[in-house]
Amino acid sequence: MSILVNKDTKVCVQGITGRDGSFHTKGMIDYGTPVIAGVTPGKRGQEIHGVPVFNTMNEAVKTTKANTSVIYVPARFAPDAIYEAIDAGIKLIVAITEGIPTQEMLKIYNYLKGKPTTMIGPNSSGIITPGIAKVGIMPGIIHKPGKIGVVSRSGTLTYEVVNQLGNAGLGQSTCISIGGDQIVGMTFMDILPLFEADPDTNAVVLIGEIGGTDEELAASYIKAEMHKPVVSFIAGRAAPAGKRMGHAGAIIAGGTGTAEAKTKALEEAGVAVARTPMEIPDLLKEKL
Amino acid sequence: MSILVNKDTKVCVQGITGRDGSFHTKGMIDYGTPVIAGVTPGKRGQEIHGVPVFNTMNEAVKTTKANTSVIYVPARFAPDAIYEAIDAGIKLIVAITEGIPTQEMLKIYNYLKGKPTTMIGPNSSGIITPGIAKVGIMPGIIHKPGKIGVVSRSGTLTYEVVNQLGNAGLGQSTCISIGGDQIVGMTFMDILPLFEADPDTNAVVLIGEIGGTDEELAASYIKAEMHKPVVSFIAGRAAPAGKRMGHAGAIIAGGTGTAEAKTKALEEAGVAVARTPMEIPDLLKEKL
Amino acid sequence: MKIHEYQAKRIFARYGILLPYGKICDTPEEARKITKKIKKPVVIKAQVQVGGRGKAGGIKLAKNPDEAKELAKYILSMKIKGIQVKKVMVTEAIDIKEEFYIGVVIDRAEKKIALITSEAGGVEIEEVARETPEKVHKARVDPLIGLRSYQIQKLVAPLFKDKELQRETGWIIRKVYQAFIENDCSLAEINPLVLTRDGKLLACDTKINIDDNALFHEKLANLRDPNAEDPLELEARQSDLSYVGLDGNVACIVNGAGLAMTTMDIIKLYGGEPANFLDVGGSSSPEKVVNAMRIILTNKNVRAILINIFGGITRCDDIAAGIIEAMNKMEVPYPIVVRLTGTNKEKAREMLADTDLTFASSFAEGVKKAVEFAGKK
Amino acid sequence: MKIHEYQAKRIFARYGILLPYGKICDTPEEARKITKKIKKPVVIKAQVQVGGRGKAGGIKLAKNPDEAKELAKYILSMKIKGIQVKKVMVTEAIDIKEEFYIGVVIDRAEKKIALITSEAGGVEIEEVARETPEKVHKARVDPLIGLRSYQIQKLVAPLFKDKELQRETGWIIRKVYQAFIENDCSLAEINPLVLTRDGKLLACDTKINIDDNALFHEKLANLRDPNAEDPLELEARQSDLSYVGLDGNVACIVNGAGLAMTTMDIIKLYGGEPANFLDVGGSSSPEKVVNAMRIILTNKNVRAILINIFGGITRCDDIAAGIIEAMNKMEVPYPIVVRLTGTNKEKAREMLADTDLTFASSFAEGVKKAVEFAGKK
Repeated sequence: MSILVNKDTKVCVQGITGRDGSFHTKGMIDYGTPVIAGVTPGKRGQEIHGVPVFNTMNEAVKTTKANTSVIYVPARFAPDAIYEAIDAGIKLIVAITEGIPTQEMLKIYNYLKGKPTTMIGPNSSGIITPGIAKVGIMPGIIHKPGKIGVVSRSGTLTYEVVNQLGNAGLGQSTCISIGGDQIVGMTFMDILPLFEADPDTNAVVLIGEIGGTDEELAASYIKAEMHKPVVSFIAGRAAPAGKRMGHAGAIIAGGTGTAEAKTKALEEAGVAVARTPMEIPDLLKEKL
Repeated sequence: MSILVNKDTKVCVQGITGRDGSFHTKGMIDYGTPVIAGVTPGKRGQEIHGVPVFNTMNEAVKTTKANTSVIYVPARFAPDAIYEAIDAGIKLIVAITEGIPTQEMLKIYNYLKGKPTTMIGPNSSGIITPGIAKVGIMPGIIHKPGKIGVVSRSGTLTYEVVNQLGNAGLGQSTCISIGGDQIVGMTFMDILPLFEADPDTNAVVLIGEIGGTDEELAASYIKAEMHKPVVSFIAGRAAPAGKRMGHAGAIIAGGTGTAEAKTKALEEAGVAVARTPMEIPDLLKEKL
Repeated sequence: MKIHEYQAKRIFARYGILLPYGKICDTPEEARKITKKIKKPVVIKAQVQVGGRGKAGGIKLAKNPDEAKELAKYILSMKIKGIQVKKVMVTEAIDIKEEFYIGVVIDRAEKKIALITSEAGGVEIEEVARETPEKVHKARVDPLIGLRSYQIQKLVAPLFKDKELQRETGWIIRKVYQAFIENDCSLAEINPLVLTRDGKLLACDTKINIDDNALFHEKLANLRDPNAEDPLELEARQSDLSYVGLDGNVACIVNGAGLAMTTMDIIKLYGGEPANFLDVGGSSSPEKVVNAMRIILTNKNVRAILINIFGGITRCDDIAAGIIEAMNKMEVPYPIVVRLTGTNKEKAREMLADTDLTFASSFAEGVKKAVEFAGKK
Repeated sequence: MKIHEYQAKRIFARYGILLPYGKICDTPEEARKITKKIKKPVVIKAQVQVGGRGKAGGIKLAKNPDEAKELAKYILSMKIKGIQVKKVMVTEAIDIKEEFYIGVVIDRAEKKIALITSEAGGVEIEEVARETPEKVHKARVDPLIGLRSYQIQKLVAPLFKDKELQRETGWIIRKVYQAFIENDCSLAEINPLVLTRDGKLLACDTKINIDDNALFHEKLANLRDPNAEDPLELEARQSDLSYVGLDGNVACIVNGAGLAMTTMDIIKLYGGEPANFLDVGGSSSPEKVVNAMRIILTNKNVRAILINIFGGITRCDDIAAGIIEAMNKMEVPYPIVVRLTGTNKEKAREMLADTDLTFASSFAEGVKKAVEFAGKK
């Protein structure tokens, strides 16, 4: 098994005719992901890498029964694409787009409450269940099927960790990049219970970074509810306060959100916090 | 048992210091309803008929654990009162206020989705579980404990029906006035399943009126899902099209929402539709 | 609340929507002058808030200023469905290529705001929906997030192949939606939106209804035209009563809208014809009964009056006091049947003991007696 | 993005919020003239986007025009935290009775918009929150329904007993919230909001930060002051690179923000000091590497360069091409350590075979070598 992405996943690509959309559609198909529809307004009837293109999400979903959408639409138009996916009844939205205004995301987040749609991202590199399907932009080849769940606020840092895991013989059940923005759909708090309940996940790697309090909230969940071992790494110890480090979410404001505070909270919850990504495989092996 | 209002009901009155709020607070207390708090901004510390007054719903709920709110606030300020009740975590809101703009109600309705709060009204005369508690403005004395559920878009017409039931020896489990406005919180479709599941309700009286399609939707539910007998009356056969008949919801627009269409839909669902309110008790007795 | 075409056009104009050039006036001479200025044939439209103006002869084409004057004079002398025409709108005649429909309404069933477009403009949208439903395009807007581009795309794509016309129409839809929200409308409609032969999009006829519950906003309340209303309904509203005049002869005074409708229904069921709908509302003072009685007596068809009260908040003694006061103040030449039950009914009966009213002990009995009285005269 | 105090004040002024009378200027003579016109003592404030202006001597009180000129001259010659003061704001000195705080921020944890008020204005709100949390009042606004009156009531009631001052402050809160929403702010703050001795409420100091992701709106992007930024960060942004200058001597070029932060962390862990944060982004062209190299070389502290790439979308051969181009275009006087893995790493190795770069086969090895090189010089 796995979480969020599995054998029933049927992907629709929003913004499929764009440069990024088209490129990553090929990448997903090459990995074996069932990409069955694409949407770009006004481009109905085209095919991209053999995938039929529709004008609207409604058409795409009705025609193909797609249940997962991946969004490569530019930031200015991405909120509209997200609402369209929600209103078309998509179960899982994976928003790759970077640079969506925070207030737009606040509205989307609150609009999603009580709806049957969940959302990963924006500013996510996607989600992959190795050997089954990849929905996003990560290099598929480094991911190996296995029993470790990976959840991360980062992109390439996740590849680094996944690569280390693979080299150490530790395959992954599902790897999720929740996105580097201040406001994202699913947070650690939403993902951890899914891993806890997934019979094919034995341990979880949580890759956090400076900014916000999501890691602290995750720690409180782990302490109270989680039985599977968790190993963590927090990026940004060396970052100065008040400066944005690439990710919109990675900023230490007013003394909160430091790597130290996050590490402390996680360690108090029994999490092994690695000093470097390279230490993660060994810490995991100790716990398993 | 009963639905929505029961022995655990603890009422907070919003707008308790107003003329209507104060008057009906007394009526509710006299009936035996546990009215434990009232709210009017800036009036903290007062008492109305022995009920302590708070400035905010948050204070009232935290201090008294009220779970039900009844709203007597004037229309211009009522949306605010409703949002305040929702945000304070109230479980059931009963909005008596008449004249809230429809677009405000549309927003409130959509805001309520996915929240743990349900709402009766606005423009409702309230909800009563005879012998237990009354939350609203109906004359308590005509209601008798028993096994008939009553749900209605009207106020005084409901009293007429309840009175007829009582005279015929048919007591009520719970009587609900869902409100006469175009957009109300709970509709027939939301109430009927509660009566269907309530072990102490044996049959349901549904009092509809012209306008909208709520009765038609109710008919489709009754046909597909409901096992308990339903007797109905639809007000407004004699009403001309296009004119508003007192209730904002009671208008026949563009040929839809007629009493004939509603009667037909209900009869096709096996509902006995009375020609007059006086026929209801006999029709019920036939079905029981 | 309905408002006039010219008022709706003023609202749309504020949002930048293009309209045919035109002016409102109330004399034939003004109509002539406006036409002279327009230098083209004009359309003269009666400003009344009822449907079917065209069929009733309230919309005419005039080729020149003199003809405009003559036709305006004719239209200004008309009554349409009982309403005197007091103003006409004179607008340039438009060279129509195609006609479209744009409308915004409250979607009661879905609890959303519905946007509707159609390539079959110029006729009633209900008719289009019945006969060629494939020509009706809908989008439902969640009021919390507002209108989204993908919804506009859905609404305009079936109307035009031309991208520029799609874009322009999308802009108009945004503006109609904005007008609907900002003016608390229950309906905002352009029908037809005309594509002219020279490629312009003009809102040739427009309609706006305002939510009655939003009339506490002064700017909206000011749109009300007292002349456009039935004078009795107007007077009733001013006395805080809910009244609708009908053609029958059994008048009724009832508390609560549902019970009032049911009273009408049962009058009819028992062979009578209701003369009105009248709801005195929840907490009714004696004064309201007096006003209700006065309004009812203005209706010359009335032959009997039924007072049907189920006291809750409404106290029967208040009603009784009102009846007594009314009978002191005015002569009531018709039999009055009184059915009073609920709060303080005994006290009310006592108060009315010395009157020559007819009492009924039940709803059914009250209606039967009133119908009987009305039939006798 | 931070903006200047005077820019924030202009925004608030557009919403009708009262401010002390004042003007912005960039010469001492202008400061004198403004003061003369004000006819009162004035406050002269350096316009720099860093905290602690006051402590650094960038805020002064001047009693008369001549003193204003003198003090303006002094402030305009200052550098505060490395930033040259180019403009000063001259405002009337205010007779303060009480000081309050009003602020709006994004509440990340609750996914709402947080409004904050305090009766302890004039100091940093974080300090108030730490030391007297009972003086900090919060309301969380759902962005879908906006600010509600009951929330305003909650925010103003603890500040004043006087109903009129409550009402006025409530109005100001509404306007600050509106400004926050309409200008895509991440922070909008009045601190202090001053109650003057004659009973007026004035926004004496204001602060607005704009969401970087909203800068595609031209009107917001225009608020950016290139002079207020670190010139390297500015140049990096113009080349679509994400760069933050630091004090160390190990420069790094990395793909991805998380990996770039981690590279800095491990440089430090292995005894080095990072000279910068630099993320070349997702799909990086050779040109980006050239620009990154140029920016890094401007930092005179640098002693070694680490290029750490985990190819995904980023292709290692693109990076290699960029490195070769950079070395052709400019002289790089420091050792370069290259760690390339992922997409097309073999091709990249081949391309770089003839260079004198130092190769590392792992992240750890790359960092160790770079730190070692930097330590040697």
